[in-house]
Formats: sequence, structure tokens, C-alpha cells
Amino acid sequence: MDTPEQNDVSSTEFAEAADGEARRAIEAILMVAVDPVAPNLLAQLLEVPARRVEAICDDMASMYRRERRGFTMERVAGGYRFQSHPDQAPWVERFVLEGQSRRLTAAALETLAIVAYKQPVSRVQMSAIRGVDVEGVMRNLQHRGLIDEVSRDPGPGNAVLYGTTQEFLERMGIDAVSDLPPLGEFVPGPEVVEALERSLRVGPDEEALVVDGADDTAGE
Amino acid sequence: MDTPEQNDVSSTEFAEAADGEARRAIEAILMVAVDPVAPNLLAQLLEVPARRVEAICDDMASMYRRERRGFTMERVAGGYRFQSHPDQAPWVERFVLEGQSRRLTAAALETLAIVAYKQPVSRVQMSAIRGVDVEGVMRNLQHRGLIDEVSRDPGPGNAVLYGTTQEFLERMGIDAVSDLPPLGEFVPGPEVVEALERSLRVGPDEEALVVDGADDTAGE
Amino acid sequence: MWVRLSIVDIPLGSWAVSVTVTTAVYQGPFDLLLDLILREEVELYEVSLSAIVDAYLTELERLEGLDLEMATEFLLIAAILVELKTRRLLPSDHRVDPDDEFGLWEERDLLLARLVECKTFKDAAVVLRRLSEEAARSWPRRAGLEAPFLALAPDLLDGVGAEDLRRACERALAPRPSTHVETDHIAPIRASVADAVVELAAVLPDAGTVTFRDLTTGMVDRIWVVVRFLAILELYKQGAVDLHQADSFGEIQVSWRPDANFAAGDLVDAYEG
Repeated sequence: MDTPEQNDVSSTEFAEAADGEARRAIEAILMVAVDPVAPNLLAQLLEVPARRVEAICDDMASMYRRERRGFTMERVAGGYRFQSHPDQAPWVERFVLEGQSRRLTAAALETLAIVAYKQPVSRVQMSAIRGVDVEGVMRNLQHRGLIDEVSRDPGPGNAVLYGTTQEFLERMGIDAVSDLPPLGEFVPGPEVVEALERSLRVGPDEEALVVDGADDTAGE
Repeated sequence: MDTPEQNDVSSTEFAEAADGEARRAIEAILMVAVDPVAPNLLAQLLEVPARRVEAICDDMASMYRRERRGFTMERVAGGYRFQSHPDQAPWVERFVLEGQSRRLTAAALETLAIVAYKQPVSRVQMSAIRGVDVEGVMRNLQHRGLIDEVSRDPGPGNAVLYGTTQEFLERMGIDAVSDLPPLGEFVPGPEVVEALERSLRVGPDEEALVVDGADDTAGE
Repeated sequence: MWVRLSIVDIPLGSWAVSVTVTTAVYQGPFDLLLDLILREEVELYEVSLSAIVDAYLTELERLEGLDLEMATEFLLIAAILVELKTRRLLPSDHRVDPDDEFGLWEERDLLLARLVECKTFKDAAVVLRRLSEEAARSWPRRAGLEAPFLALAPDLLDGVGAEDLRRACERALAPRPSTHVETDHIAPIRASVADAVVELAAVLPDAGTVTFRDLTTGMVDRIWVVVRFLAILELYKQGAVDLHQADSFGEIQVSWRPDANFAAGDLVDAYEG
């Protein structure tokens, strides 16, 4: 509508409808994405040319501005993402200060503890142990410089493995991770973690109930 | 800046402008929130009554629907959150890959149903209802964060009592346990009870048939 | 949906086999019974009596002594079914003890009530499945705070020491504790299941012919009678005892077989797992 590229009416409409669908898909994907999503990836997922993805994304960004949304769509670090509108920062700050501190701490502490004791450990393993998605928490910990990517799993999928940082040791006031107090004896060793992960994907007594082997596609 | 708001001194317009500002703040906050944000918290942050927050949020949710956004705003587990639109699931699935490892088995769902409706409930009570030991399933559910220990039975034995969690509500996409249909709806109808009774009748067959009065095969 | 082995393909005379085959599918006796009755419309009397006992003994061994409380559940249900079935196969008897009759009705009503309850929650679970499947079509936003706000958030590690970290890790990794608590609780029943066989094997060889009533005198709780009844059946299956019942609902005569070559220890192992 803003920049009609076609003169033929029907094909314009067709293109607009297709763009509309692509726009919806991009909105959905960006809404759940934790990191910026590269236009190439969007192009590949949606099976449209990257150039068109970029055009659509530009349109979307200006549409949100025009509509005076409380969020914006920005191109950051080579990809697109939703973020809070800068002029809403005071509200977001209030939310950060008053809103979410307690629950985040408990979740973050457990996550941090597992990374500290079980490192190097992948995000999938972490999720299996904590039983919930740890992506947000881990990103937060990483942003604060407490954990970081330390290596890659040599196995299939080459999952990123995480460990604690120097900063973490300093904050804890210890020299090395081995200075952490030993865990109780009932805690499973690192080799059990993997077994645990497996058993969590398909419960021990439930294997026969799962039809699709789709569970194996985890790797990130 | 994009669309400068003029100040006509009508009170409706004033209220609308205020709502517009609240909407923008809510959009910004939900964009950075990891968990559903309770209306009370939003009310506290924005210094408006919770009732008005709820009205604004309802408006926002239907606005996104009307605009056919790729995302929706839902009330889940006691708060509001942004999530991808269900009809965009095929695209999002491509993006997130982890796919259906989130699927729950029949055993898990039946145990969850008991916890959801009878909470707080002990393991023994659950086992008695299902007729099998539920320990394995329960540990699995607990690891996934869907149920948790909520209290102790004050009676002898001090059995651990379990209840459902926030995560459960999120996984079911409901706001509160009370949103589940009442259990009474699931009590088997007379034809099922009759079929069970017939199969479990006491005494020789001829007699039982007379007592039942109906030898047609009911069943489902 | 999930894979479900059809019980239709399996001869009714070998229920024991079907139970073994389908343990991965059926979630216990209620599940099995409900399916048999409501879906397959099987008349329970078509199933052979020894097959029922076998099925439950198999089920018992499968449990490997993990939870004897559940094992006794199985026994109780098995015993009720056996009794119901016995009544239905035998011609009407007019010398029925009213107390026994009342007791059986009571047990049956209880079983019926529990089946109805189980069915209720199974149907409720269908709604949970639908809800969770609908909800699974949406993914929540989890991106979290943007970098500029992270510094604002209350310091995660404020006041957190290495000890807190250890506790948090143990909390996250620990196998849930309920198992041990419950085992203590059910210990008396656990002993009785194993002991019933041991005791009987110790007493019967020198006892001549005794009645089942003699063997259960003084037992108040019906579950103990059931346990002992199944122990007798097991001994019978092992060829250790002969059973004789003059007429239906008459006294069951139990006598140790002179040629019995039975070591109680074997069986206890089977129960203890």
C-alpha cells in the first residue's frame, strides 16, 4: 500500500496478500525468538527471497512506528528483533525494579548452580534437569558475565556447552570451581545427567506411548 | 513525533489518550517479560486500577486479533503475555526445532488430571485412583515443573501433598485451575456405569440378567 | 494418539499372556478392566480363573517389590474378580452365608466406585490433552530484558554464597524424596505378603487338612484374608497344596501334598524382587 510496485491490479493484490502472510509469520517468529533473527534465516524458513524479507521487515518496522506501538522492531547484530520502545524505558525500568526480581532469582540460582557443578553443560541438558526452558535465564546469566560458552559438544548437533566465568569465581570469592562445597551423595554424577535427559524426553514407563520419534531433533 | 497528538479538552479523549499511553507501557513491559505479568503488578506499576488494566488488556488482545497479528496477547497462569498465534505454528515450529518433545503421555495426563482436580493430593491417593503406582510418572511431572510439593498431610505419616504449578497453567494455556471444566462433567453416564455393573455383577448369570433388566450391550 | 495393542487378537483363555504383552500400554488393572468392559465388551466370566490369578501374579512380579501397597491392590482386585467369577460360573446356591454375601457386595461396590472414579479422571485427562495440544501451538515470548535494563535488575548474586549454590544444585538435581517415606509406611503390608507364603509353608506340612477359615481366623482386615488367599493359590499353583471345596461357598479344604517339593525361599524372592 505504501509503495505499490505493481501496476497490474490482481497481481498487486496477490503480492500484498502474500506479504501479509509473510508478515504474520515473521511477527510470530520474532515474538518467540530470544536472539535477533537474520533475514537469511527468515528467508529460508518462509521460502521467500531475502530481499523481500528485508522489504517486508522494513515495512513492519515503520508500521509499528506509525501505530505508536510500545515496542519497536529493530535490526540489531545482523538480525531483526522486537524490543521495548525507547520512550517506554521508564516503565520497563519500574517493571525490572519492582516486578520480577524474586522468581527470577530462584530460577537463575538453580540454573547457575547446575552450570557451576556440571560444566561444561549444554542448554538442552540444563532444560532437562530443571524441567523448564532455561533459555531466558541462561541468556541473562550470560549477559551478566557469570556464565559463558566454553566449548562445543563433539557429538552430533555440536551443541554449545556452557561453563562459569572468572567473574563468577570472583563474585563467589573462590579460586576455582573445585572449591565449591561438595554435593550430597544422593546427587547423580555427570554421566547420569545424560541418562536423566534421555529419560525425561521419553519417560521410562512411557516409551510405548510415544509415536513420533520427533524428540530426537532437539540439538540447537 | 510521527503522529503528534492534539489536545482537545474533551474528557473522553483525555481518557482515551491515557489508555493509549497505558497500552504502550504494557506492550513494552510484556515485550521484556519472561513470565506472564499479573494485572495487579501492571496496575501497581502504571498506577491505574487493576480493573482498568484488565479492560485495557482485553482491548489490546482483541485489537491484535482484529489486526490479524502473527502474535496474540493471552491471559495465562494469572497474567498476560505475548505468544505466537496458534495458526502460525507451522512456521514457528520450523524456527524452534525442538518440536514436540513437550508432548505429554497418557499416563502423565491422567496423573495431572488427578492432581489438578484433587489438589493437594498425596501419591498414595493418586495411585489408588489410577490403580497403579504413579511414582515414576510423578517424578517426571515434577522434573518438568508441572506439579510440585505444596504441603504435608497433617495426619499420620505426614505424606507429601502435591499440587499443580504455574508452569502447568502455562502448558495448558489457562489462567487458573478453576478454568478447567468441572469434574462433574466427566463422571461416566448411566450407560457406562451399567456396563461396568453388568460385568461386575454378583451371582449366577441368569439372576444378574433379571436384576439388570437390560441385557442389551450398552458400552460406548 | 499412541500405539495400542488390541486385546481382540489375543485368545481370551490366555488373559495372562495379554496382560504381559500389554503392560506397556495398559496402565494397571483399572485401565485393563475398563478397556475390557467398555471397549471390548468382554464378559469377565469368559476369562479363565487361573488366567486371572496368573495375570496378577505376573503383574506382582513385574512390580519387583517396589511398592507392595500397589501389589496388594492388585491382589484385592484379583480376589474380588475371582470371587465374582466363581459366583457366576456356579449354579445358584441357597446356603449362602448372608455375611459373606454382604461382604462381597460391599467389595464389588467399592471396586465399581473406583472404576467409575478412574474413568472420570481418564476422561478429564482427555480435556487436558486437548488444552495442552492447543496451547502447544503457541510459544510464549521468552526473550527477556534487553541489555540496557540488565544492569538495573537486582543483583542476582547479592547475598548468595557457595553454600546457597550447593543447595540450589542439590535441589535441582535431587531425586524426589517421596519413595523412602512411603516405604516405611507400607512396611507392615510388605512383610505380610511375603510372610503369608512363608508362614503357610511352615505350618501346612504338619497341619493335615485345614480349612481356609481356620487359616484366617482372627484376621480383621479383609486385605489380610485376601493376601492369605492368594498365597494359598500360589502354593496350589506351585503344586505344594491340594484344595478341595465340597460345594460352592463351602469350606475350602487345604492340605499339603505329601510329594510337595517346595522351598518357600524361591517364592519369597519372587515377591521381594
